[in-house]
Formats: sequence, C-alpha cells, structure tokens
Amino acid sequence: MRTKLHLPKDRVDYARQLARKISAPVADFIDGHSSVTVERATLRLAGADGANADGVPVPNLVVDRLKAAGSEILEEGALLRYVNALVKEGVSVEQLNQKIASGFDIMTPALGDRGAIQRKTEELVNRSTARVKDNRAHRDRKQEEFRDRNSKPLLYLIVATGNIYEDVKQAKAAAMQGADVIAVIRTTAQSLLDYVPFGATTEGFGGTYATQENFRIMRAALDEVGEQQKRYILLTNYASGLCMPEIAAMGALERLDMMLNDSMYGILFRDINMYRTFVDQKFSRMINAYAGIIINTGEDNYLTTSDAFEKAYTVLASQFLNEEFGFRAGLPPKLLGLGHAFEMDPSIKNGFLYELSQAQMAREIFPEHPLKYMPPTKFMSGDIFKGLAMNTLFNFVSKATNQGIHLLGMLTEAVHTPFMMDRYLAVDNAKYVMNSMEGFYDDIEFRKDGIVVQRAHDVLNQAISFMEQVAGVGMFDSIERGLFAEVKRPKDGGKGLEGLIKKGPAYFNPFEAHFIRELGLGK
Amino acid sequence: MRTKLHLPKDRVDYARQLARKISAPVADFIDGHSSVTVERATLRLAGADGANADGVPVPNLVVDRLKAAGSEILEEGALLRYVNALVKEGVSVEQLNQKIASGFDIMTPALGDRGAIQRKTEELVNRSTARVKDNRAHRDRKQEEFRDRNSKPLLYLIVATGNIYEDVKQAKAAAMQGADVIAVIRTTAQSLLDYVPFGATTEGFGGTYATQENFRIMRAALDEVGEQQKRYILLTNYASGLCMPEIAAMGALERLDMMLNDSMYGILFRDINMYRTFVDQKFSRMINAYAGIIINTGEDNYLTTSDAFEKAYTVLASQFLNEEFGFRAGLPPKLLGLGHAFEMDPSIKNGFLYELSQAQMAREIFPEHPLKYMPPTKFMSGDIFKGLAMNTLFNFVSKATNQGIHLLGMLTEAVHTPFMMDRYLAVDNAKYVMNSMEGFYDDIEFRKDGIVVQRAHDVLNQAISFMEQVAGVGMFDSIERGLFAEVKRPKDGGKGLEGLIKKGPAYFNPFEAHFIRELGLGK
Amino acid sequence: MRVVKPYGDTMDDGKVQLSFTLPVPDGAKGREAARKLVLSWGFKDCEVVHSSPLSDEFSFYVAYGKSESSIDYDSVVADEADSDGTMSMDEVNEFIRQNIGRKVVVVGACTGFDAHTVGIDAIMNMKGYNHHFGLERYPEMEAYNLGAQVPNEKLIEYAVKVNADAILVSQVVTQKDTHIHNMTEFIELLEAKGLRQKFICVAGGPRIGNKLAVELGYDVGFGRGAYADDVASYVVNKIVEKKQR
Amino acid sequence: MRVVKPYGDTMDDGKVQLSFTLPVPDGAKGREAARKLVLSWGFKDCEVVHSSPLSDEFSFYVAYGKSESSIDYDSVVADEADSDGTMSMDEVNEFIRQNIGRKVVVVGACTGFDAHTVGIDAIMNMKGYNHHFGLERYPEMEAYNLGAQVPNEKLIEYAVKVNADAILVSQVVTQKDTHIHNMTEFIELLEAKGLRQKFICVAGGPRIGNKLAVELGYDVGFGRGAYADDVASYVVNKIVEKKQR
Ligand code: B12
Ligand code: B12
Ligand SMILES: Cc1ncc(COP(=O)(O)O)c(C=O)c1O
Ligand SMILES: Cc1ncc(COP(=O)(O)O)c(C=O)c1O
Repeated sequence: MRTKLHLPKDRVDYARQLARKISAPVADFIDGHSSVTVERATLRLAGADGANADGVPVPNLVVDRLKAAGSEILEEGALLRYVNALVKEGVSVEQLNQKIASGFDIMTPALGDRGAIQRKTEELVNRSTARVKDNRAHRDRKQEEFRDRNSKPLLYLIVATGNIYEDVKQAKAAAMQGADVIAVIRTTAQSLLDYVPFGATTEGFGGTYATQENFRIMRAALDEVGEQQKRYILLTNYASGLCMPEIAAMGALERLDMMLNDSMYGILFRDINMYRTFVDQKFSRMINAYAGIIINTGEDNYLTTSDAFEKAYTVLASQFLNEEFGFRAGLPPKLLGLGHAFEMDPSIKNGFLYELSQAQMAREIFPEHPLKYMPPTKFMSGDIFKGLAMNTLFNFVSKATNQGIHLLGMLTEAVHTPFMMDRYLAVDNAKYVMNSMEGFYDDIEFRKDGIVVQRAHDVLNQAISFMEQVAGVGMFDSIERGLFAEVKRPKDGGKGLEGLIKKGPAYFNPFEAHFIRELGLGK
Repeated sequence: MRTKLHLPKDRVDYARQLARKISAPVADFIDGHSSVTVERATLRLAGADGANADGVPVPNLVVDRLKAAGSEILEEGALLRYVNALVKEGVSVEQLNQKIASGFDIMTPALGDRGAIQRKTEELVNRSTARVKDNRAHRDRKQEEFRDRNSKPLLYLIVATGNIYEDVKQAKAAAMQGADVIAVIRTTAQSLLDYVPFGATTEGFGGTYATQENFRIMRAALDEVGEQQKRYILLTNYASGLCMPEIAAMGALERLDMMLNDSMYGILFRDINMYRTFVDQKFSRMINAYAGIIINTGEDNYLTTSDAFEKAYTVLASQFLNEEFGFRAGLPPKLLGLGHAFEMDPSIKNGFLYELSQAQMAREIFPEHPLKYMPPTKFMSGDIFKGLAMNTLFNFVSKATNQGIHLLGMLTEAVHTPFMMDRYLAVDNAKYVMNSMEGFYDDIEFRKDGIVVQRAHDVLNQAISFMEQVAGVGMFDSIERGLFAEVKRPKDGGKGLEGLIKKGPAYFNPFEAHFIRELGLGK
Repeated sequence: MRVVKPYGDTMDDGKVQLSFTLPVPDGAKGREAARKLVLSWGFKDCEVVHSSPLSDEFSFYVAYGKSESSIDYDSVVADEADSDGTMSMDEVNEFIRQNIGRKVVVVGACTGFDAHTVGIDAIMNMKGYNHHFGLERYPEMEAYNLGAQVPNEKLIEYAVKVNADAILVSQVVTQKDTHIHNMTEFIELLEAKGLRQKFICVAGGPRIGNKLAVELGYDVGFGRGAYADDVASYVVNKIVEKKQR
Repeated sequence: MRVVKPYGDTMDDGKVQLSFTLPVPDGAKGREAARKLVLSWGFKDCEVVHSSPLSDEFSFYVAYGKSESSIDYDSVVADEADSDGTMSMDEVNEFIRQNIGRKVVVVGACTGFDAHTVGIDAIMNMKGYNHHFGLERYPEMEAYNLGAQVPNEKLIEYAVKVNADAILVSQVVTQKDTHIHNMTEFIELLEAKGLRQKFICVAGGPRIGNKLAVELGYDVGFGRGAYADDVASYVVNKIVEKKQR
C-alpha cells in the first residue's frame, strides 16, 4: 500500500509494543479465570440448549446449580459435570437437555470415570467443531461463488423491529436494495442479562433478542435472498455484554459472519465488571477466530460521549488495544474489524479533512483489517436534509479511504429507529456516492505539510502519550481512574463480578484446549 | 497558482490563438454593424425612457420611427435624431420622453447644427457615464467595507416568482439565509421580445420581467438587507436575448453587479439570428465592462441538450470563445464569469472525478476569472433525496476547485421553481459542506497519471481539435452546420435579423466612442 | 378489498414524513402551529422534529405523522397511459404495414412559450432516448418535429398541410398553470376550426398525466419516462380503432 | 384571527412535501394509490413526483400536496417549557439565597432500561452543555446524578434518602412507547407511596414535550435544547410557589 500520510513506522511499532505491554498483565489474569458465561458457552458448544418452563435456559440451569453446589465445583469447569451426566445417564444430549429443563439435578450423578468423560467430550468437541468448520467452509464457498458481487466497502444495515419475523422482511428488503451485511440490533438492555433467551422472539424494544433460534431464522432468510441476488449476505449480531462467549458460540453454530465484540465496551458503556469482561472477551474471541467470524470493535462509542475532535486519539489507542487483545485470542488481522466513526461536530471548520485524516490513518496503520466505519449519529438532528448531507460526506470519506465495513447512516438517526424507506435512501445514497468516486482513493494524494497529514501525525502522537500513561498506571487502574472514555469504573464494581470463576488446577475444558491448539495459541 | 493538472502551457496558448483566429472575422463583421437594440441601448444611456399608452417603450418608438423613415436614417445612429430633437425643441430629456410617448414624431424637427448636437450629446454622455462610474465606485466602496463577509465561492440564488414584490421578499429571506448573489430570473420568453417592458411588474411566468424599475426595486431591497447583514449582496439579471445591450445599459444605470451574457446563447438556444447576436453581445459587453459588471456566460446550456461527459470539450471551447469575445469588448479576466456545470449522469462510474477534473481544469486555464459553476439540473428527478446528495457533491467539487460564483442547486429542480424552503436547504447544505472542507483545495494533489489529470488533458485536446475544425470552417458556417451544441442555425434564419443595421460612414454614437476610448479598445 | 396504509417499520403504523414552510416566526408557537396543522390533515400523532427560521417572518418544519386514513387498494385504478401494451419499434412498423398500409404522419412541437425541447426530441428525434429510438427512425412513419415555442395556430396549420394523423404537444413549464391555458387553447382552436376529429391529439411532459390530458380534451397524455414506442403504439392502435368506427 | 397556511413560493399556496412507504409494489397503480391517499388527508392537489421499489412488496413515494386547511395562528398556545423566564446560573443562586435560604437538592437519572446518559449529563454534570454549566456547578444546589438504567424504585429511594426537592427523569428511547410506560410507572410508584407531593417531578428527553409530561403527572417536561439554567429556574420558582401555598 502506498502511504499518503507518511506516518513513521517506528512510532507505529512502538504503539503496538505499548499495547502488548498494557495487555500482558490482563492476559495473565484472564488465563487464570473463567466465568459463568464462559462455562455456559462451553456447554452450548457441547450441545446444551433449551429452557425450562420459566424460560431459564438449560446452560444457566446447569451452571447455576453447579455454582450453588460450592465454588470448588465450577473451578473444574461445568462441562465435566454435564458430560458426566450424559455418560452416567446414558442419554443423548437432547435427552439430557430435556431432563434438565424438567428439573433433573445435574449434581445427582456422582462424578464417574474421567476416561469415559474425556472420550465422550472428545466426541462432542469433534461434532461441534465439525459443524463450525462446515459453516466456515460453506461461507468460503459462497463468497467464492459470488465473488466481486458485494460492494466495497461492504454496506452494513441494521434491522431493529423487535420482532424477528418483521426483521426478516426488512432485512430481505434491505438486501434487495443492496445491503451486504445485515445486523440485527439487540433489544435494549439485553447486554445486561446474564442469560441468553431461548427460541424465536417477537417482543423487543429498540431491537430483537439475540437467541439461537432468531439467528437461525435470519440466517436462512439471508441465504435465500443471497441466492436471488447472487451475493453472500453477511449476518451480524452483538456479543459484548454479560453473555459474550455464549453469543459467540451461538453465532459460530448458526454461521454468523460478524460479531460486535469489543474488549472494553461492556466495562465502559454498560458498567459490567472489568475482570469479568476481560475474561469473557477472550473466550468469545477464540470462538470467533475459530469460526472465521469478523469481530467489530466499538471505538465509535467513545465519541458518543466524548468530543470526536479532542478525543480522536482515544479511538486510535483503543484500536491498538483491541487489536492486541484480538491477536492474543487468535484473531488474524483480516478478522479484526476495528471500529471508528465520523462523529465530529459538523460546524467545525475543516471537519471533513480531519475525518478524512482519521479514516486514512486507520487504513494505513491497520492495512489488512476490515475496518468498521460508523456514520454520524451524535450530531444528527431532526433536520433530515442536513442529516442526509452529513451522511453523503460520510459515505464519501469511507470510499475515499477504502474502508472495509460501512455502516449506513440514517437521515432520521435523531428521530426514530430506521423506517424501511430510511434504509433505502441510505443505500441509494451510498451507492451513488461510491460509484461516482470509485477511483478516488488511488487518484488523490495529500500535501505533505497539509492539514490531513499533520492531523494524523498529531493523533498518533497523542495516542502514544496516552498509551504510555496507561502502561505506567496499569490497565485496571487506568479504567478505575477514568482514563478511558471519561468513565470511572471501580475494579470490584459493575455487573457480573459474582460470575467470575477462578480456574482450579483440574479445570476441564477441551473446547478451550482445542481452540488454543488449533489457533496456535499454546505458549 | 500551483498546478495540479500539469496542462501544457503551449497547448493552452494555442487554444487561445485559435479563439482569436475564429473570432477575428466575426469581429470585423461586428465593427461594421449596429442593431435596433444597440441603438435603443444608446438612447437609454442618453436618458430615453418611459412608454406610450400601449406600453411601447420610448426607445422603441424612436427607433421604429427612424427605421420606418428609411434605411439611411438609422445608419447614422438613432442618437443623432434624438439629440437633434432635444436641441431643436429645447426641452429636457424627461420632457422629450413624455412628448414621444404622447405621439411626438421624432422626424419632425429637421436635422440641425451638428455642433450643437455634438455638444448636447457630450453633456448627456458625461451625465450618464458619471452615474455609471458613481455606481461602480459605490460598489467598490461597499465591497471594501464588507470585505471577507461574503462566502467563497459566492453563493448565488435565484428568485422567480413573477412578481417583483414577492421576489423582494424571497430575495431578502435568501440573503438573510446567506446568499451573496441574487438573480432575478426573467419571465419565460422575454428573451424573444424585441423591447424591454416598462415599470414595475407583477405578472410573469417562471420569472419576472426584466425592467429598469424592477431592477431599481430589487437593488434597493438588497442594499437594505446588505446593510443589516453587513454583506454586499450582488444583483444579477439576464442580458442575452433580443435586447442584450438595452438590458446591459439598464443594469449599468441601476448598479447591477452581474449579467448573464453569452456570445452565442441567443443563437443556439433561442434561435436568434447569429449576426444580430454577435453585434448585440459586443455592445452589451462594452457597457458591462465599463460598469464593472461581471458577465456570466452560458456554457452550462450545452450540457442540458448534449451529454456532459461526451461533450465536455464543447464547454471548454466555448469558454475560450467567450473569453476572446469578452477581451474584444474590453472585459478584463476578473469580469469574465465563464460558465460550466456539474451535469454528468449520476450513474457514471467515476463521474465525480470527471466533474472534479473539469472544474479544476477551468480553474487552471482561467485563473483570474470568477468562474460561474452551475448545479446538476438535467439528471435531477422527483427523488429529492437523491437530488440533495447530488447537490452535496456539487457543492463539494465547487469548493474543492475554488470556483468563483456558485449557483445553488435545488433539491426540487425537477419538480417546481424553488420554494422558499428549497432555497434555505440549498444554502444550508452549501455552507455546511464548504466550511467543513475549507482547506481541501490547498491540501489535495492529484496523482500525475491518474483519472483526474488524464481526463483534463483529454478534454483540452478535444477542445483544441474542435476549435481547429471551427477555425477551418469559419464561425458562421460552423454554426450553420451544427458544430455547436448539436443545433443548426441558418445564417439568415432566426429571430431579429431584420433589426440588424449597417453602420453608415457618418454613424454617430459618442457613447460607443467613449467606451472604446475608456476601455482602451481603439485599434 | 385490501386496505392500505403508509408503512414506517410496522404494518399499518401509518408513518409519513412531511416538510413545509409557515409564514410565521420560528419558535415554540410556530412548532405548535405546525403540529396542529398536521393534525388537521387527519394525522393522529404528529411530532415536529425540526424547525428553523427562514427569515424573520417565515419558518421551516420537518414533521412525522401517523396517518389514520387508509385506502382500498383494490379499488384504485391506475391512470397512466401505461406501457403494458407497448410494441417495439419493429412491431409498430409491422403493425402499420399490416393494418394501415401507408405511412403514418406525426407532427410534434413544444408549444406556446415553452422552449424545453429535450422531451419532445426524446420522443421524435432519430437518436431517441434511453435506448429507445425516436419516431423519425421509424421507416413506416413520417415525423415532423417543429421544435420550440411553436404557437398553437402554426402547429395546427402545419398538421393540416402535411395531413397528419397525430399531433404531439409537449408542455414542460407548469408554473401558474401556463400549460393548462396553453393546452386548452390548442384544443379550442382545433374545435373552432372543426378539426378536432381529424387528429389524434397526444400531450406530454413531465407534469402531464393521462387524466389531465383527457380532461383537457386530448386523446391521451404521457408523463415522465414515456418513450417513442409507447407513443407510436398508442397512435397506430388509435388509427385502426378510428377506422373501424 | 390570523389564518395561516403552508407557504411554497406564494402566500397561502398551501404547498407541503411528503414522503412515505406503501406496502404495495411500485408502479402506476401504486402511484395512484399514493396520490389518493394524499388527497384523503385533505390536500387539494397532489403530485406524486417520485416512486421507487423498496422490495417486491413495498414502494416509496415522494409527493407534493396543496393543503386546503389552515389554522388560526392567534389561537395557538405554545406548549413548551420555554426559556423566556430563564435566569442565569448566578441569578438562580442569588434567587435561592434570597428566597429559599438553604441548598436546593436535586436527584436525576436515566431510568428504566434507558442508557442514554448524555442528555441528563448535559443538565447535571459540572461541565454542562453548549456553554451552559450543569447543576453540579451551582453553589446553592446539591445535585446527584445516578446515571443510566436506574430502576424507578431505586431513584425514589435515593430521593427520599437525600431529601430531594426535585427528581429529574430522563427518557430517550421511545420505541413502542417504552418511555410512556416507564414514566407512568414512576408516578404511580410515587403516588402509591404517598410521595407525589413531596417532590417536584421534572421529565426530559428529546421526544418529551411539556404537554406529554404534564399529562403523565409530572410538573413539567423539557425537550430538545433544554439547558441546566432552564431547569434550575423552573425548580427554584416552583419551590417558592409550593411554599406559598
Ligand atoms: C434542460 C432544462 C432547460 C433548458 C431547455 C433546453 C431545451 N432545449 O430543452 C433551458 C436551460 C433552456 C431551460 C430554460 C428554462 N427553464 Co428549464 N429546465 C430544464 C431541466 C433541467 C431539464 C428538462 C429536461 O430536459 N428533461 C429531460 C426530458 C427528456 O424529460 P421531459 O421533458 O420530462 O420529457 C419526457 C417526458 O415528460 C415525455 N414528454 C415530454 N414531452 C412530451 C411530449 C409528448 C407528445 C409525449 C408523448 C411525451 C413527452 O417524454 C420525455 C421522455 O421520457 C428542468 C429540470 C428537470 N430536471 O426536470 C428545468 C425546468 C423544466 N425548467 C424550468 C423553467 C422555469 C425554465 C425557465 C422558464 C426559467 C426561466 N425563467 O428562464 C426557462 C425558460 C424556457 C422556456 N421558455 O420554456 C422549470 C419548470 C418549472 C415548472 N414546472 O413550471 C424546471 C422544472 C426547473 C425548475 N425547477 O425551476 N430549461
Ligand atoms: C449517543 C447515543 C447512544 C449511546 C448512548 C451513550 C450514552 N452514554 O448516553 C449508545 C451508543 C450507548 C446508544 C445505545 C442505544 N441507542 Co442510542 N443514540 C444515541 C444518539 C446518537 C445521541 C443521543 C445523545 O446523546 N444526544 C445528545 C443529548 C445532549 O441530547 P438529548 O438526549 O436529547 O438531551 C437533551 C434534551 O433532550 C434534554 N434532556 C434529556 N434528558 C433530560 C432530562 C431532564 C430531566 C431534562 C430537564 C432535560 C433532559 O436536555 C438535553 C440537552 O439539551 C441518538 C441519536 C440522536 N442523534 O439523537 C441515538 C438514539 C437515541 N438511540 C436509539 C436507540 C434505539 C439505542 C439502542 C436502544 C439501540 C440498541 N437496540 O442497541 C441502544 C440502547 C441504549 C439503551 N439501553 O438505552 C434511538 C432511539 C429511538 C427511539 N426514539 O426510540 C436513537 C434516536 C437512534 C435511532 N434513530 O435509532 N445510543
Ligand atoms: C462493540 C459493541 N458491542 C455491543 C454493542 C451493543 O450492545 P448493547 O446491546 O449493549 O447496546 C455495541 C453498540 O454500539 C458495540 O459497539
Ligand atoms: C447566458 C444566458 N443568458 C440568458 C439566459 C436566460 O435567458 P432566457 O430568458 O432566454 O431564458 C440563460 C439561461 O440559462 C443563459 O445561460
């Protein structure tokens, strides 16, 4: 790639070293821990599914029971007891799920022969990883079959009716209009639920519940419209929250293609406990990596609360950290959809140039990464005509800097969740703009001492200073002191701390072991 | 100016030589001729004004009478008889106008002492040119007082209610919203009237009659709002048509600041006779030059009938010709608002780059000229949201290439003449876009072998080939054969040929002489 | 009966976007006036999501309303000279050879003060428009395009002279209903001369609907997106129909 | 009485722009349905200037209508907690010292599942918003901002604990009327506990109008563009008013 910004390579390398330094102690912590949702995700991979009459999912029934049975039980991993019950009861996974949903106590069967459990588990690991590999192969095949049929950048549209069947209608219409990626927005506050609801759902607020059945329904619908349109339509959902690994597991099983997954989003923006989040994100990302799922990180969120011009460096710093945490979980650059956003105050003089600079900088520092670029939201207003103009320039910058995943801005962003026509207008605008400037990226250079170049150098330097500070203070303390996103989160505060599990010496999790092996993460 | 396109200077010079060669025979023709409207314009400058009971303007009453009196009379110039009557009757200009309107026959007084006529005429020339110079000085003073308060490029808005008093309301609102230039669109087909209506008017179709009183009313209104806004608001009207010189004269007297004035518009787009138009445009432009009025040429019109991509070179060729005809009439570069337009099919791949190239090319070839840049019109549709996006990119290109006069595109272009809110949305969009990319022009370079650069070289070469062809065929024959705008106009066809006048050996026009002297046009 | 309402993101939610100007100053009172006005149009809910001043006396509003009304879609009769029955150029020529047996003569113009020739040229000129050749290219037709700003009187004269089958009138400028006046004058002139039945009268232009054209006394009207083949198909069918009467 | 109509380019021309989706395929019939629908809203003329398919079953329309209805502008009563009576921060503090003589206590939160804290922060946080300092900066006030996703129960508990004068409720998400349910629950809870009269209840959010808030039982509601000084001025005046009763 030809550089347009002439960022010094040694400074970029130094920033990556800082990220490694910052994340090292966190990684050590992670390695010693699991969490209730990591255990539930493991169970889900093994086949645990369904819910009891009150809607409590089987994985929760199991883990809650094990937890209640004493802390030493979960330290060995939930899978051990689940598989033990399978072996001891001599039932299928489906039958066991059924039994558990009906009240069967997973602690009843005494712990049996480890060898038998090991063998049975291997069988489950093989079955489940084969399914995930099949999904990956199917995706590769389809993307090969329909190659060059998607837009560049990929056009990403959200649906958010709250009802999966309505979502399907809207998603199909969006795909017919030209969407390459459909994201089903999650219902408000699902990220704070410490369980994943079961089955198809039709009641959500501002979004639709992420459930495995909903994933399946939407996947089938997109495959159908994809065949008509001769385009592989990518499906996205949201992992970050109290159930990151479970949602990742469901996504892997149902062939999702992207997943919102940020190493710190839950901590900063949902007040989830920091230790819990760091542990959860790691396991969820290993699953994503294994399933070939692109993660989308949430740097854009920094800019909804802080000023996008002043705090642009926090976005870059977070990209370095997300990248590093991603590497540590086995994600290669091409699965790292690092986030950023077009969020500057539209009244800033030369704001367009600063946005261009930020986007180009991300492109050059993360050259192989399918960058996820978010539209203006904060400064959108009821003036839909102004909003449309802002989206037009956003579309322009995205194409002008060769972004990877392009979230379409809605002219009604400040008014309501998207109407069907809003989405159409968004796609139409993006297609017009991007086709009309197809070759811009290759045609344009920036003046060496100009605004765009200077700004990128400044932001890189600010990001480095910031990361030096964080490296000095330490990650956990930095979060506690509010260095990120101007939010302070106490180490032992936030939701979900009680769900953290210290791994015992006999911690049993062949799924984790399989991923570590296959992803080449062994030390 | 730093070049971004690296156009070869010798080729550009050669194109200018071709323009000179093409226009030379036309200039010779012009020098030997006058026209009824040139004569009427001269009378207007001398003070002839008013209309009879049937609404026939005094200048027309005079010239029609002289024409009826025999061809040798007008060959001496209409002013001779008008001033003769003044001297002989011993009345003031106002009194004479009154008499003529009431039926007084201008041929009644026998031609008297040439010396007395000469002296009286000088008095009139002095009075009238002093007024025009005062206007010019006033404009300069105000522009100095309010310097840097206008947008760059100047934001140009049209009003077109048909009623001058409604126009005033809309123009004031537009100025308050940020317009720098107000153009009062002329009523449909006024360009085909061989007279200029008299007085304030309230009935027009798609525009308002250009009359001297309407000019005065709008000028006063804009001066008023300009004082409030601390911005000099420029006023524009349309000269091209059958009364080019008269409208130029009225504009000079009422302190208009710009004037639509194209050397060939009338011929090609209004089917006005070619000889008549060439003669008229010369005199009208001398008046504009003398009054410090910027002319706006009409290259955009080529693109409403021909394809903007294919025929881009015709725009450039026309710019060279308009420039050359302008020079010959005493207009310096800073008064030459050469036209062009953003009119390519929005579905063309890389259309944005071609538009950028065309605009940048105009900027570099005509560096001191206040280029007039026209918005998309032909490909605008009832899809106002798409239209808004097209206007957004148009605004972008204009600022990105440092244009001088920016006509605002209306999102409802394909629907109706602008509503007040349409105009507001247009200004708001332009201000947002242009502020947001203020420094873009200085920040960006084009790749030497890229699309933008290549395209400009191609268009320049095509324009040169075209002008070589025209130079070979000759201007009049070229028009007859349809080389321009794909329209064929026979030499002796079109409207207004009968109004052409061969200047006699004793042709008397001290106004013309004054302009030639003061503009340094003497051979 | 199929009842249809506007759709935002849920069936029958009735959502509609509106924008307009009011001749009042911007502010809380203006916004409330805007809201009431929208409600007066029979919208149930209305949210004025944006307002801004256009001047001291005018202000601009963007609103979203929730429509209560619906229409019976089954009872809607599309009224556009639609292109379902359109033949291709070759088919039209064949049709003429088979059913008319002589060249069909068509005269067209952009009438009155209207100088927007691109539309009529799109229908008549050789090269046509959007990959649909114009009538001049039809071997079995004789097409005369008189161009811009043709007085009605002159157009009729010419049509009589060349013994035209059909007259095509293009009208683009509609401000102050100038098209209606001009189109009406054309038909009145024809009638006064007793020539209305002699010609098939076709009107066209971006704001001309079939309904309007028929109301004004034309046989048919063509709006946006009309092509030469639509017009040719209509004309030749009409000629045969007239013969049969 | 001053009759007001929408304005396009001529007084009382009634021109309004509309856009909406219909659950029918795009085409001539859809356009006619769209036109009829607009007419059914009491528009006199309607021109559907654009249509396009959104899918096989949905289509999008842009239309311009000419409204017949008008409203009496004089009779319109602006209903926004408007900022005319707003005091500056210093004036508010002086007012408290003069008329209340103790610190005014305010508790705020973004309630229910709503996590949009930027709005309530704009009102309460030190740094404020758009050059208007937040309530935390007011020396004569004690302001507690409980942040996001605070259950109504918890907010009330806290207000009782710190003996608050006013409770500020922020609601941003309105989809499926979730704000209405949540805001209603809050008031019902207060009433059930017999605490409604104890507190001044202030609601706010981009889609909250004063009218809606009052309807739901709050003392006042603030929408877009509200600042801390507006809220503070309202609260301190209200405290004095309550004392006097
Ligand atoms: C190009 C153009 C011009 C050119 C015309 C060049 C020319 N030789 O035609 C120029 C620059 C000269 C011009 C001038 C004016 N224009 Co003009 N112009 C336009 C523009 C940008 C495009 C029109 C066009 O060419 N469309 C493309 C053709 C192919 O589409 P069409 O005309 O709709 O034709 C199709 C159908 O309608 C149909 N059709 C059309 N005629 C017929 C006839 C028959 C028999 C049939 C069957 C079908 C048919 O078939 C065609 C193909 O599908 C429009 C805005 C817009 N984007 O629509 C304004 C527009 C039409 N102009 C407008 C105005 C007001 C003017 C002026 C009056 C302005 C002024 N005061 O000076 C002048 C005066 C012209 C005059 N005397 O009539 C207004 C009209 C407003 C209104 N509704 O009343 C418009 C809408 C712009 C605006 N928003 O203000 N204009
Ligand atoms: C920033 C933002 C977010 C951030 C919030 C970060 C944070 N810490 O606040 C994040 C990314 C987390 C987010 C998430 C979501 N968001 Co959000 N978000 C926005 C956005 C872009 C800006 C809101 C904002 O900050 N405005 C700036 C502030 C200053 O304005 P304000 O809130 O109106 O406040 C002013 C006044 O209203 C008033 N005010 C507000 N509260 C109060 C209280 C009192 C007492 C008073 C007196 C005054 C007052 O004073 C303030 C200053 O003038 C809007 C779109 C937009 N442009 O408006 C969407 C938007 C609000 N979000 C929306 C949605 C749906 C969501 C989600 C539910 C999506 C999902 N399913 O995941 C989630 C869930 C969040 C949740 N659980 O509530 C929708 C709401 C649609 C609706 N009307 O129902 C919007 C409109 C976007 C859209 N078009 O879809 N969002
Ligand atoms: C990285 C990331 N994860 C998750 C979400 C959504 O999560 P929630 O359901 O908490 O709104 C977002 C939303 O912006 C995000 O950026
Ligand atoms: C150079 C020039 N003169 C005059 C006009 C307007 O003249 P008319 O009144 O003939 O429409 C135009 C319109 O585009 C123009 O470009």
